[in-house]
Amino acid sequence: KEIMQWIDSENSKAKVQSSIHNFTDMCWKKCVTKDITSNMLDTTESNCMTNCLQRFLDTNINVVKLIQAAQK
Amino acid sequence: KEIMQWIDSENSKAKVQSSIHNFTDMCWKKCVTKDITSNMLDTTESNCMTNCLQRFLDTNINVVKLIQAAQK
Amino acid sequence: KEIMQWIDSENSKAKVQSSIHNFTDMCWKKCVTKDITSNMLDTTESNCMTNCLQRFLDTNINVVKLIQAAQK
Amino acid sequence: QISQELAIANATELVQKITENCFQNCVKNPGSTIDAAQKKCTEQCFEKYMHGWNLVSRAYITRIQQSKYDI
Amino acid sequence: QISQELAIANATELVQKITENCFQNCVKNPGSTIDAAQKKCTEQCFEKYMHGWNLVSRAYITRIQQSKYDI
Amino acid sequence: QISQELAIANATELVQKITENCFQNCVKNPGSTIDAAQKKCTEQCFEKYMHGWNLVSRAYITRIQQSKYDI
Repeated sequence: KEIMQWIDSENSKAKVQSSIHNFTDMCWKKCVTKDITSNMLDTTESNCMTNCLQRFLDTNINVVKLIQAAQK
Repeated sequence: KEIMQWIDSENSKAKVQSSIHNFTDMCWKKCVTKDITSNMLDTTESNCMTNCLQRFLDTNINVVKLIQAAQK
Repeated sequence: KEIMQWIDSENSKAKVQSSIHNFTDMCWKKCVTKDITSNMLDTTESNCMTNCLQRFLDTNINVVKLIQAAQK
Repeated sequence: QISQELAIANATELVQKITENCFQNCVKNPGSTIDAAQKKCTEQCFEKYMHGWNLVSRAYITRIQQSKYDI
Repeated sequence: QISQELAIANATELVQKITENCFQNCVKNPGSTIDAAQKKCTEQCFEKYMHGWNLVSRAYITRIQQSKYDI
Repeated sequence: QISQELAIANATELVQKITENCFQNCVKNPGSTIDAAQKKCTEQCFEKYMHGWNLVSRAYITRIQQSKYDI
């Protein structure tokens, strides 16, 4: 039983990591559109990255609610 | 033997579903390019979605024929 | 033991093939941007395809070095 | 049980594609909240995408059945 | 038998990539049929893509062999 | 051992995403070598991407923990 829990927890870690890669990739493409001239995100880019992630997750929650409502 | 047939049929259902998701995604990106102001596809968009699917499948058939001809 | 080596070699063949498909797809999108009017790549396109592959692999090596340096 | 997993996989995939596409269509400049216009757009986009998905599903299944064509 | 599956997987993947790319290159506004120009474009695109795939294959395999570089 | 595989998978995925994105950002017209400007751009892009990845990681994990929200 303990080993199953441990496998579950490894699996969900892998899912979280994989989501982080996909979100970073998507938000990078949305937010970093200028030529790169610095090794840091500037304020606009960095706000954009954070807002992109948060609003994507908000949109995901909204879509889940809409599909649940549609299935009734 | 029956169980194998049933697994095959479940597998091909999964493949069809997955293809439908990919086709819808691809044709949506091709056909829905204006700002969204309605909850329905308009006539142009809806024709585009259907034609996009059908012509994609035509192209797929053509490519299969071309590769078969090239392998001879 | 021999069978394991053979499986390994089949696996790495599959990886190489899959990489070739991804590289061709990426470099095609980068290099073939004009309307298609010939069945051959012209000189510009063909140089671009080769350079795209080689510079992508160079970039990959650089990124691996940078991540290894960052982990120290 | 596999059929049920298939249905869940299908719903999960649909949620993911709708989220990705409607986020791109409706939230072009992500700010500190989803505003009313973006929320309305997402709702319309959701129904519109479902409409497109239904069109594609029916057309594809009809075509498979007619031609035994298998991609 | 695995080698054979590998060959089939390879051909399937090639068909899929060519279909996707040549559909985007040649059928920009999908209508009620594939017209003669789109068909010709697809045939040229097919050969052109195979040409590119051959270039990339040879260059990549040469590079792996020279440097034992493994991506 | 699984945890270690996870760490390796994570680093591999990160290398792949950084390579793809920084190649697109920094090597717009691939020539016969990576020139000095492209190399510098790649180094800056690498650190910048890591910065973005850290931002997203922290924000996502915080959000999961706060809301038990699971995508």
